[in-house]
Amino acid sequence: MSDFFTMSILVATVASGIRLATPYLLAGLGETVGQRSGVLNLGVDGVMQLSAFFAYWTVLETDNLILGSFVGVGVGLVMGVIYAVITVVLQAQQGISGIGIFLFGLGFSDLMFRRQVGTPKPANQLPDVPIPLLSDIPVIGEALFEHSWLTYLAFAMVPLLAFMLRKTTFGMNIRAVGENPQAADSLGVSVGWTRTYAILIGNAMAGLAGAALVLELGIFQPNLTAGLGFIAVALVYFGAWRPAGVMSGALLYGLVAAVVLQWKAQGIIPRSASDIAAMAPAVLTIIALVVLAGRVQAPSALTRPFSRH
Amino acid sequence: MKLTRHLLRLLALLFSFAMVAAACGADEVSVDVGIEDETPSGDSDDSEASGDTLTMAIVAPSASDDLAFTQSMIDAIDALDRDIDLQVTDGTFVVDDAAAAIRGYAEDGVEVIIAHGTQFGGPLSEIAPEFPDTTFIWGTSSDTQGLDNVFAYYPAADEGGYVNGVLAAAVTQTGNIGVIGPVEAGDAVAYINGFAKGAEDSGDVNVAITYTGSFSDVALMAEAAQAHLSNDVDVLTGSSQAVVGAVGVASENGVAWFGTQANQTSLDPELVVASQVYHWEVVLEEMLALRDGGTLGGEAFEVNLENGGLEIEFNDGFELPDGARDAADAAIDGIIDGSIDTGA
Amino acid sequence: MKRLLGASIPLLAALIAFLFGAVMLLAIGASPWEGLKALLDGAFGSADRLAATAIKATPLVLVGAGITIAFRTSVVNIGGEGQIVAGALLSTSVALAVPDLPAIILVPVVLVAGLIGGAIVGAIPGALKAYASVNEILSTIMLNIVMVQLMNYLLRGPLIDPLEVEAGTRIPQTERLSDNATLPNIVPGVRLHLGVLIAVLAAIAVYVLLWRTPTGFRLRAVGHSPDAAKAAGINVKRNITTALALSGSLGGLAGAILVFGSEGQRMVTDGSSAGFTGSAGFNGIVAALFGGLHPLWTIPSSFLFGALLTGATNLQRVLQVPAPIAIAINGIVVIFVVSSGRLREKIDRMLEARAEFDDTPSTPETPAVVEGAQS
Amino acid sequence: MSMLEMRGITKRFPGVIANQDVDFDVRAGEVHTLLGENGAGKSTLMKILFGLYQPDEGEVIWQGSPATITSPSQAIEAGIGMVHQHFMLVPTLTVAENVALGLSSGRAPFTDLDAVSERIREISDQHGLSVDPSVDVWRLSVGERQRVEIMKALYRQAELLVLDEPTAVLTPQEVDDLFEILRRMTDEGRGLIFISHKLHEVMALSDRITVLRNGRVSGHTTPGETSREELAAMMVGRAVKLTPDRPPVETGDSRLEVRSLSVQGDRGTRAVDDVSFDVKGGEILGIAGVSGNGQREIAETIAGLRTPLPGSSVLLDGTDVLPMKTKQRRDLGLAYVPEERMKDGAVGDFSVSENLILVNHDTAEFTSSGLFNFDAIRRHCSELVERFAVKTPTIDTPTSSLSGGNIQKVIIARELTGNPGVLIASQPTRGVDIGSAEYIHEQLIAQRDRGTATLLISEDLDEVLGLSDRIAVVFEGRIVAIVDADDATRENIGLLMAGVVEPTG
Repeated sequence: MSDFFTMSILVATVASGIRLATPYLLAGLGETVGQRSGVLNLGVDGVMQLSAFFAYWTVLETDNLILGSFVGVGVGLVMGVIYAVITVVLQAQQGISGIGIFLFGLGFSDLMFRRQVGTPKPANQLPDVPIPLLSDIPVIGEALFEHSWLTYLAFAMVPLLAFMLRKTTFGMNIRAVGENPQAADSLGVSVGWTRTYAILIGNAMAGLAGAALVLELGIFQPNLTAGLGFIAVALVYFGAWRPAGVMSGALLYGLVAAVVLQWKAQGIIPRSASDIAAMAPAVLTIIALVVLAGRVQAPSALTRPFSRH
Repeated sequence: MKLTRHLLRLLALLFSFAMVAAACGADEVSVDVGIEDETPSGDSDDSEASGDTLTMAIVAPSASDDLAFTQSMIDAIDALDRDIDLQVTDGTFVVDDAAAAIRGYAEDGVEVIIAHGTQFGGPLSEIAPEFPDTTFIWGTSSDTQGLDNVFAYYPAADEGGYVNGVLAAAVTQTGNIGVIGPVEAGDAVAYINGFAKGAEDSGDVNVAITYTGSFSDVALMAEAAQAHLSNDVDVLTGSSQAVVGAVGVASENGVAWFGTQANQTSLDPELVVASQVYHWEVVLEEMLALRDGGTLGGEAFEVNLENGGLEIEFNDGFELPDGARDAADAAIDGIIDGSIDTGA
Repeated sequence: MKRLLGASIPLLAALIAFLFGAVMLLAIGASPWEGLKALLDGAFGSADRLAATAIKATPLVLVGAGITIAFRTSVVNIGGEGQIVAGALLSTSVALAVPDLPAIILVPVVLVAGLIGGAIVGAIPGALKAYASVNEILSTIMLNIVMVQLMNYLLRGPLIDPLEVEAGTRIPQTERLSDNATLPNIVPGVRLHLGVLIAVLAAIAVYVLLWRTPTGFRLRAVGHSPDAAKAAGINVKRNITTALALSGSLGGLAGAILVFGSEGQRMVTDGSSAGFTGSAGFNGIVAALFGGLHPLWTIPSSFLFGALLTGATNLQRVLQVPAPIAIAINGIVVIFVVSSGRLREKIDRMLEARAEFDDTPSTPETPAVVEGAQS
Repeated sequence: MSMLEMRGITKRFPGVIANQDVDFDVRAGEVHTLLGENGAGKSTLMKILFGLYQPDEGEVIWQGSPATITSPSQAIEAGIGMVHQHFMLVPTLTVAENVALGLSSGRAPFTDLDAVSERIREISDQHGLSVDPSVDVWRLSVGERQRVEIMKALYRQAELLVLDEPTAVLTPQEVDDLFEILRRMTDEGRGLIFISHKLHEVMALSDRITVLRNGRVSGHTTPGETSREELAAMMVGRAVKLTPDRPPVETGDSRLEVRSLSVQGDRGTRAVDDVSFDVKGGEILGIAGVSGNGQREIAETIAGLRTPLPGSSVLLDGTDVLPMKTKQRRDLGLAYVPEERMKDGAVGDFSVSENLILVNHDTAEFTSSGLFNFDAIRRHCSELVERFAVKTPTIDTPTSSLSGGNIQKVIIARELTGNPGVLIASQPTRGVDIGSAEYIHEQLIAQRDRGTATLLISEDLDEVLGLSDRIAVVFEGRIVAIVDADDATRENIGLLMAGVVEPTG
């Protein structure tokens, strides 16, 4: 079989890894913002499934991909409002309410799919948009700059969110309420509203991640995410609550999966070992963590509801 | 005051968002809120088996509209020329859940119950003797576990696979064919092995097979297809409901696709070459006829090309190269008369 | 009176959640009343159905009780799915290796094998957390993925039923397991097997362990304050590992019970963990939290969720309502009940204030206690 | 003319009256001390001032007119600032960011941190605060963090500043610096409310003193007309002995021998450098020193919570304990009262009885066939609670709901159970009410009389002088001198603590 180290194969593998990484990245970045404000959301996977379904349905009905993306974000925002009410207003335990959201999303998207669509029908897919000039760069141009605009957006969000967290007043407030909400509150920073906005950003991005997944594939099926949202949450820990770290995690996860698939296609990995090979991204993530661990601290107030008394 | 300010900001955000969304959507948005009409099961006062209406139920591991394994059976029941009241419990892979459903139908007095999953054999061996007047139909399996009110059925999926393989070899320009599967197991294996043999028997082609390791991860399935494409593959096939992701890749890249289990032409009317379709109704009809005659079970049936339970359904929208159709027909004949070994 | 009201709030929340479910049923054109009837009938309608509910609750009780051990030690265990699979795989392998042992020996042997399998997979993230500071949320999620793939590999390779290979059907399932390993029924004529009893006993054992033994004392001390525990001479790292190992072992036991109490009489995979566990690894967490992380309350709480799950199967069977509606309702129940906690607190406080108002005001001698509590 | 007047404040909580008819006022340019034991009602009064609680009766008058303050931000806007005992700082933000939090910015959505930094430097210079605005707060020492807290208030132009036990975590040097800063602030006409129960500091700093007891005002006074003993009596409600009696005892053999101990600190520097000392049975060796000079590391290394550098040795009754884990050392007769009560000393969520058996829960006394014998535990704990006069509703009460003094009594009771051979007591009475401190001192002396070798580590020089038979002074990780109690004075020990080494007689 053909050699893995030919240019065209490497380019295809990298491109594939980037595509696989995109939904992890979007969801992981959103979760990062939420967690920096002290709110853990284990419901990411459920939000993704809901928004994936509604984005798919929209595209199926209207053929409008932009509208589909917006619907995905909108569903995310609606779920964000709900989650903010649960965790900020009612101050419920975050871990379990997230699992509640997950279950609801899993069940409701499945239900809606069966009632409204039924048999999987192909919908429009996001076209690749080569970036002028950049995509003409030999080799890396094709691997890095011939993707859908949602993929570019996901990667553009990395510096954007890093900048937001690092440099803006809002970002400063997020970091403050995630570390020491009492301190922020004592200076008149509204812990509740700051967290609410962070949750909304997080859920909107989870919604976009769901839309990205479904629009890239052009198809929906129940449990489309297959646990992707949980891995995205895990990647936030992996990325040490930094956008760039989450990006490395998502890329590691996506690229390893892409390499494994490529090796399977070329017969480098024998069929008998295909399940074992499928463990690779998970195992590598754990190994990377053992190497990196212990150097970073979670936001101190993570998972802690805030109340003054 | 502070609250109102935040609420206003929030509303503004949501509103502007809605505006943008509306602008993008223009007036194309026709959201269908209505419920699709599905024949409600309990409409007619049917609980008393009125006249010749046959009550049937199916318990299946995946969704009934999966364009694959489960749907093939539902379609088959619809195709039966009988007045049937069908109840469906789908998406229950977990054996004990399925067992509860099977037992429930039996208790309700449903006359014929289809346990559409190999793994349901265990509970069936306990339940069937408890309801000796009920017919249980179980598959895919080649034996009835010695129960005389159980019929069994299984497909010779390798046969259709072989024919698809022959066609694929004719369609490919590059000589590279890619196959995608979730986990190397079940009907998929028979189909894929038959496919590979059929392709390789018909010419100098490479068949590369990838199992992703996950039934549900559609994105991974799509990328597996991409990986094949990067290796110059120009014909794809795959098994299981998760192929829907891979079909998307095929259509995006203009690559031919072969389907199995159900007619997948609807997924891409231009690039699906042919589908191996299960026509369970062929054997179901035989079973029901036996039941009418008082035999409640005890026999196993195979669907194959010969008895018409397997059929290669061609997509007229795809223009086959010269001779391909003939080669396929020859293969079908060869399989039926036993001159071709499909490798099963 | 006050307690009654306090306790009734989660129930009220669950009720409201069910109202949501009713609305959903209406929206898809089914009668909520019929739906409720089907649900209740499916869960409690006959001795066999009651037994099915109990059997459905069994892995939830075990996983839930295990979760309480972990959470009481301040360790999160989201690895229930993987631990169930591990227990199932090891116990299955053992049963395949020595199928001819008499039942009286083989049954305990496979159950212990399940415990060990789960314990190993639990101990790994435990040790990684204790000795390498690897976040256990991450490692348990990743191990779930790893265990599913291991299951797929074993069931379609080394452990596959030779008949499947021979027939070429290659369904990824083991051969039929020895009858000697099957969990015996405990009530004649009803499909209620030993596993249910074992789960209840295990939950009680967890209660005893946590609150009646030095081992549990150490685990809880580590959970509340690792620093204080360490200063008092308690080995924090070892206890964190122990907690996750114990937690995992109960998941593993659930896995063994799922295999040997199943009507399938063999282990089979659809390539996902949920296909084998029915998501018990997640639902067990929900049941445990619903039960206030108390192992004994986990029992009724699991039974409730078990009833919802079996009832939903019936709902689908009778009304042709797609089963996912049960998952959605499940989620809503969780959300409402968790959210009601704060409300309950507020009402409690209101009632307390009222009670204080009614009593003759008095200044206790040690206001110190109160000021500490208020701040 | 008072800038702040609180008149007839009453605040009730279910089952308790936290403030009853409290009058309190602050004038511009003065330090008004609010003195009282934990739970006397000081923090309730301050929470009312900051709008966290509303009084049931009484009124708050700010700058001459009645004020309804409903939130801390309102108080801040009015010109009232607070320096909390537990710093309200975000460690991961820079000083400038911490100061700028919650302020509106002219350059939204950004905060003009350059302008903020500039202003911080101005205020720094003006008040002698020396705060670097660009440093992350987690890098700062405790004293520096406190200056940031003060900076936050000054930046917001606070006229009245509340300082809640500001010296609890400061070194003597830092306390001196702080007082100087505070003096400057009063000179400018600001008012200060000083909350503390360190009596010599109160005497040194205050212009006026108001003492609270059980929610009521038990007296208004000034340093000129009172004494430490009198203040203590006002706080506690009875006469208090501030220095314990220390009868002479016969010392025995060395029970704790520390030789050439060197320990790496958390920041990678050498926190303890070649330290050697002995403690004999029946003796209290006090370690005096400014916080952060290696005391914590010495205690933790002996207790088995830290690994020393090679070449060190620690002998317990002649046995080398360095290879042993904490548990084995404790089994050999080591007891340890950690410096941070709520972090290392007790499990807050555990009941009093659970904390009392934290160390010896697995002994045969409390277990039978693997299960706890709750009768035995109950008997044991009730007895300890009684013997150590722990004020708790029941032995099943969560420990965290007890007052600091009572929590410390629980820890002391636990550690003294079983008559330890060696006791390490770190800051045994820091932040503890006077009555409890008095009691704990008596218990430490009594234990010494029973033959225990006690290593007392304290930053409270009065405590070290009052309890110790010998005093070792540490400076920058070394022992600069070991002085007999009879030769020790506040002055010579203070000089040694500052690193001024002069041979003493």
